[in-house]
Amino acid sequence: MKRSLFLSTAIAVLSWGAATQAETLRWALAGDALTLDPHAQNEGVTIMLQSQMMEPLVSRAPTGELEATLATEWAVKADDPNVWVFKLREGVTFHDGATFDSEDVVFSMDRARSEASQMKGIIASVAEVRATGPYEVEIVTNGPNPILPAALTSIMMLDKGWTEANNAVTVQNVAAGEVTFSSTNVNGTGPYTLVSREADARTVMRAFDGYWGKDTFPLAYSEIIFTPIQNASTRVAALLSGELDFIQDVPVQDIDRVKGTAGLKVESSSENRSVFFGLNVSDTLVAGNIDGKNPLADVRVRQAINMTINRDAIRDVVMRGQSVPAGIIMPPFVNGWTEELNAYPAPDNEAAKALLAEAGYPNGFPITLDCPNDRYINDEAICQATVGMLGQIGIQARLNATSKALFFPQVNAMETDFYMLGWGVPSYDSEYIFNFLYHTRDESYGSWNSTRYSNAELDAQIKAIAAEVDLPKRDAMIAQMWETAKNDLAYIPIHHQMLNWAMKDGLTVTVDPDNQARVKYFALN
Amino acid sequence: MIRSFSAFWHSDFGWKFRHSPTAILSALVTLLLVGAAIAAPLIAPFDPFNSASLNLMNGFSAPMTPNAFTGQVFLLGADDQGRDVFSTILYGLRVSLFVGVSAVLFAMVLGVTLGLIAGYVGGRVDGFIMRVADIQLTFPAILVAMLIFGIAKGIIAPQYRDQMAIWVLIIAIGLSDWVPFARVVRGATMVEKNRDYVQAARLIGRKPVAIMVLHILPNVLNPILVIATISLALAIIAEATLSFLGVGAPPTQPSLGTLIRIGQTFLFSGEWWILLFPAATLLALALAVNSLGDWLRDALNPRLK
Amino acid sequence: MTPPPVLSVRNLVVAIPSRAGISRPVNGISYDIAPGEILGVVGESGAGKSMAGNAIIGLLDRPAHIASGEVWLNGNRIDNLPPDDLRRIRGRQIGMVFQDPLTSLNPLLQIGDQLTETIREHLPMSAAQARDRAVAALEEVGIPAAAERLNSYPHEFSGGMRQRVVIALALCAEPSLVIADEPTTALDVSVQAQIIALLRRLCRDRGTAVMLVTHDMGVIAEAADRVAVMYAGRLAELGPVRSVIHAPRHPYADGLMGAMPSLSIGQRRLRQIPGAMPRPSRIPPGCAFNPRCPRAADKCRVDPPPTLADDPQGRAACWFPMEHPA
Amino acid sequence: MLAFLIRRLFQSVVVLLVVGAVSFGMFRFIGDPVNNMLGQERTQADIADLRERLGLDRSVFVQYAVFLRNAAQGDFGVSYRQGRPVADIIAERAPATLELAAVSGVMALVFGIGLGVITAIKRDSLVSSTIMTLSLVGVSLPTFLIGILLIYVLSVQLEWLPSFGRGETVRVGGWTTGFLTQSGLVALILPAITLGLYQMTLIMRIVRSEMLEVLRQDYIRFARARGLRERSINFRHALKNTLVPVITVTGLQMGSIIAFSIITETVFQWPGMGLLFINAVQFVDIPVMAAYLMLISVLFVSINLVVDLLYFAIDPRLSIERVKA
Repeated sequence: MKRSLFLSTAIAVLSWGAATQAETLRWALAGDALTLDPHAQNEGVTIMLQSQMMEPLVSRAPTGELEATLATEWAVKADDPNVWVFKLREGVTFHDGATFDSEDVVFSMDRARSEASQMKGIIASVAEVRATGPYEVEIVTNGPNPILPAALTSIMMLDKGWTEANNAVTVQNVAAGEVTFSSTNVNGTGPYTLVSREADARTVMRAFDGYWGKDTFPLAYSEIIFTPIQNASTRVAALLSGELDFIQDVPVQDIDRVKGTAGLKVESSSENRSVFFGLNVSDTLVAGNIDGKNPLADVRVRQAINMTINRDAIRDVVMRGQSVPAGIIMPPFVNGWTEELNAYPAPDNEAAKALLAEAGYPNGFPITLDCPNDRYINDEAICQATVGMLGQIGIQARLNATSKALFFPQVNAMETDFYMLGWGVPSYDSEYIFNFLYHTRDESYGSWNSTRYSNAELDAQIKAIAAEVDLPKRDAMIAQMWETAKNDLAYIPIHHQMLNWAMKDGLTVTVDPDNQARVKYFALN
Repeated sequence: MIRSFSAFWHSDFGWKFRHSPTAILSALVTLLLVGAAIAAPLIAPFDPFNSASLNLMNGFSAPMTPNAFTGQVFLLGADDQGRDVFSTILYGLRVSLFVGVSAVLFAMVLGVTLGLIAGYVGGRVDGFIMRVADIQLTFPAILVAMLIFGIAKGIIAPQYRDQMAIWVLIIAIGLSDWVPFARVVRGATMVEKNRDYVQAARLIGRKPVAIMVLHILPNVLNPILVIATISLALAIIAEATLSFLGVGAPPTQPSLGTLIRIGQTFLFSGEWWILLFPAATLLALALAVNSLGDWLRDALNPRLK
Repeated sequence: MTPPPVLSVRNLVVAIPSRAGISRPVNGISYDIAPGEILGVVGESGAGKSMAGNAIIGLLDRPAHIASGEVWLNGNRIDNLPPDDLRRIRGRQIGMVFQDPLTSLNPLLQIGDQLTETIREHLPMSAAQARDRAVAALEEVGIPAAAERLNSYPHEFSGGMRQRVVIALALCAEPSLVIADEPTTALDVSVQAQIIALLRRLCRDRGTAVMLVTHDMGVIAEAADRVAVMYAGRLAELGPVRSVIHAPRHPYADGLMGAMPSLSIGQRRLRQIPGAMPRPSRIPPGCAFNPRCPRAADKCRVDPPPTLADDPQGRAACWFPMEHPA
Repeated sequence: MLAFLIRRLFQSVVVLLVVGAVSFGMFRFIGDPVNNMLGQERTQADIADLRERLGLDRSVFVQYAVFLRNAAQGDFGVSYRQGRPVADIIAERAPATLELAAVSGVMALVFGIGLGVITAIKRDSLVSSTIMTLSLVGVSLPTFLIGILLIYVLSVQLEWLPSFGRGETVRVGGWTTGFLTQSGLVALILPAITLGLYQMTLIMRIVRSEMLEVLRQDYIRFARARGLRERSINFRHALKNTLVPVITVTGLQMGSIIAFSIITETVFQWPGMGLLFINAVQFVDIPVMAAYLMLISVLFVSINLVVDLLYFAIDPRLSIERVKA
């Protein structure tokens, strides 16, 4: 051992970090929370970080079931299908010691439904929230809403008194240049309290002594140090070098390296997110028609594309086995998903070429594939591979890979004929997919439908299932709608993403399909 | 051609060249790489730009090892898309050199022109141009290039972006590199402007600019050559850095920088060949061009014998 | 009995190896300079005069080096001293004045700093003492308001004044020998005479020996006691100024005198020496001057010229020295 | 002198305004923040509404005018991404970048000048040619690759140095410093090397060639002829005369250090302004981007001004007239 004094000090520092890690979780992922105001941003990492410190009435356990959190029981009111009744947990205190009761729920729900709230879209069906006792609330919806509890999983509860005292009643309105106390301070009921936070650098949380679920959850860690690390190589390097205990987004190519490193392991699971291509099915191509027509408007062309994409090869090579090839743009957890729907065609270039010829394009046609390069796992590489596969049947695809900041506005403005998109379903119900992706685009529906796909019959069904309380009947409708959607091929499915969480040995974690890590579930052995 | 080569070989400059192992080695490496780039379509076993010929299943083939699925063997392995690394390097060299050389030419034309104007017209025009040069120098090339790239991405329609990306890169890098050329030419022009022949030409009513250009350019040829060589190395590196920031050459038409950006994601996973070979090529190219530039500066500077 | 010489150069050879072989820009010169004496070294550019000066003070640029011969200063041999000992001699025992006062002074340092730095390098003095001495040195060379000018930068002086500063710098540690390498060439004609007079006065007063390197016979005529005429690295003629000017014995010296307008008085017409001095790498066999010499005979093309000592008058290295009626 | 300063200041303001205008022209091409600011469940009506509230539906000129009016009052707006005043965020991030830039700048300067002098004095030695060759390798690899390789070797393989972040920081007034803790200092090493390496090479090469130039000057020969010591000649006489070009280059390189910190900070997750800017670009956080670019411009313009002033301090020959010419 001929290490210099300096280096041994460096090692000393690192191992000092190791000595305290029995209680401290050093955790990193690519992004950071945008704000601590629970109703200001509807964004995954933001909600995840907040959910260490704040809680909703109902949450989704890592296993996927709804779990009683601040509400202990819930049911549709016997005499009114438009009303849900929630019984609240008693004896819950906020971090500052205030008691949690129905007043806080009414306040928080109203705040989440207010003008500047980004959560209002999730609970748009809520008409009124009223307290019917100190530990009971009723939520009135516009028409029956069978899946309301699932929608509440990301609506965090705030303390009315604390929020009012700190002038944070209105949700932070970034557009208006507002800054609120609640965007940098937290007073929740969650298992961890905020110790310090430097956005994009470091957030430190400590276990909350007065947490109601102290005996219910493992709560292995007394402290969490959360550090966003954007660069994937750096993130993996930090884990490999022992500077971190847990990272959430391991690049697929690094999984084997992590697994092969002593003291580290990787837990994988399917993610609640499907990745697919959208096609412009209208009569006109954005880039200008080919021979006066839009080839993509012909379902045979779409079938040819569907047939030529080798999903297994993408899984094996690009995704290194870390994906589930998809025949439908619906993740496997979602209500409505079946094996049959997920069946996908075996790649067949000859049949694809025949279909193209039949449609009048024996020599293919040029098309631009628009892709994000910083949004989904290996998004650019998937698109690149697709360009290659399309080339084999004569479709001359050009790749336009851009950052998500350029990509999404382009897709939203429908300035694309052929684009990649990923879609997660927080409600775990097909309605969510149909609403945003298949309904004809208008002011409030089909807002992510950039394919110009429009089917009046389907539109009517979409509105119908939203209010259908007869679940078997509703499921039948959904199955029928998927049949239509799958045949029309406005979207060409690629795969369902997998989640890979890497952590040190001894940590027992169930990977959450929504990529929402909640430290309270983490167990150490 | 042969005669001018022979003239070069036997000149004083040629003698210095023959007696400098560094110069010979770097010239050889540069020639080899440039030659390989030019002849890429002839020597590359695969055409990585032809998507129809790709087989994704060849992805991550190790060098000189048959692929588990397809049995194909690649000299330097295959990348994540199943492209032959050797071929992508050849084609990547082509893109890198094309971008580098074009950017330097662009910078040179711009710099020489502005330098001539500044030196000849003088006064406010000179002040303005040199002020712009100062600002340009303070603004790091990377920021300038990002700025131009950002604007270009917005202006150019998506379906043309992949074709235009290379040209945008050239302009972005070139635009951040014109100042040294302008400074040298401006200085020479200011000296030359007051020479008798220029004054005489002016007296007899001839436009002296053309004559001056003819007289000035030979004088500044040496420093321009040196600046150009060093700028070339800088431009190649700048292109690589821009690629890392995601504003470089598109992955379907990769430069060495793009290849390195892609390759660096496989540093931990054991597919070292995807990073190592392009990086070594870039290093060799930049090193050769840089030391050639170094040597040229010493050799062409008569005072530094 | 003459006093022992300050400087004694014996068979000094400076060699420069190059790809074409070894050239010898200084090829076996010998001379002495006595205290207070001014020896003018004259010759065309490339004759090796500056190189000889640089060799004596030990400032040859690589790859040039002393190949053989000896240099003695005040009775000590100095050509083979270690670098640091030689450094201690420079400035202290040998001062040097360069040609161009514009470039001889460090533009970024005040002249006072340059002076005190030199003084304190060689003499055990406090900063204040060195300062006083610097003022005295400047006054001596005729800088008005010397005390104030210590804080001036070189660019604040005129050319002539700067050369005075240079001389002050060269003399500030009271060396016994000054090598002045073309000290007036870069100056205005009107200033040249003043500088020469100054140099001469200072050296006479202190008994400093001077090696005055120049291509200007006018300067030699005015300032020097003896003159050495160099041609292609060798001494062509060495003798008292009057004799060499009025009765040169070496045909080259004769030609050189004839080319001097200021000297061509009387009936002698202004002449030019035909041809050019050979480069050190192309020295012809025999006498180096033979291709240009009007008196050259076969012997001159074969045999190297005799030494000065062989000359009956001890002045010229020539097989056929010129005779002048007394 | 005063007139010169005023002129320069005026020019600087013009530069700033131009940079601002260019930046604003660019923002619309970087993307649209609205998509990032709204959740997945947004409707087309939400998008239109937010665009209007942000003023993005107005022309670039109007947006720029509004920004300038507010900026003149010290109000740089609120970050779209973090929802906090941009001024606060930048003040919070600036120490990290400035400390990193300072350390790598000093490192580049000290080693650059030192190695430059050594390679010039011992021009033909083996040491010197080794240093020169290594320095070429340094400029022949892109910064990001050097950073990643350093992490791979020193953090992952040898586990000697941390791969990311600033370590523990200490708050002194409004300034967070990593200088006062061991982990803070250790964390500085790799990013500082990565960031400073290129600048060091550049400074070294310019010092070397300037030294070679200066060492041939008459005043150096004259200094030798006066028997001055080599050290005094090399450092007092020669080095000082190389400083004007060196300072020019160094000044300009300081600008590059700030710009290249974008890359270094991304690689090492260094929580400074470069990382902030990259995040802002990805999110299209216009207020942050605008403020960052303006701040950087102010910094660059000040560096230029300081460089000009340093010329006067170093070179007594310079008069204001000559600089103007």
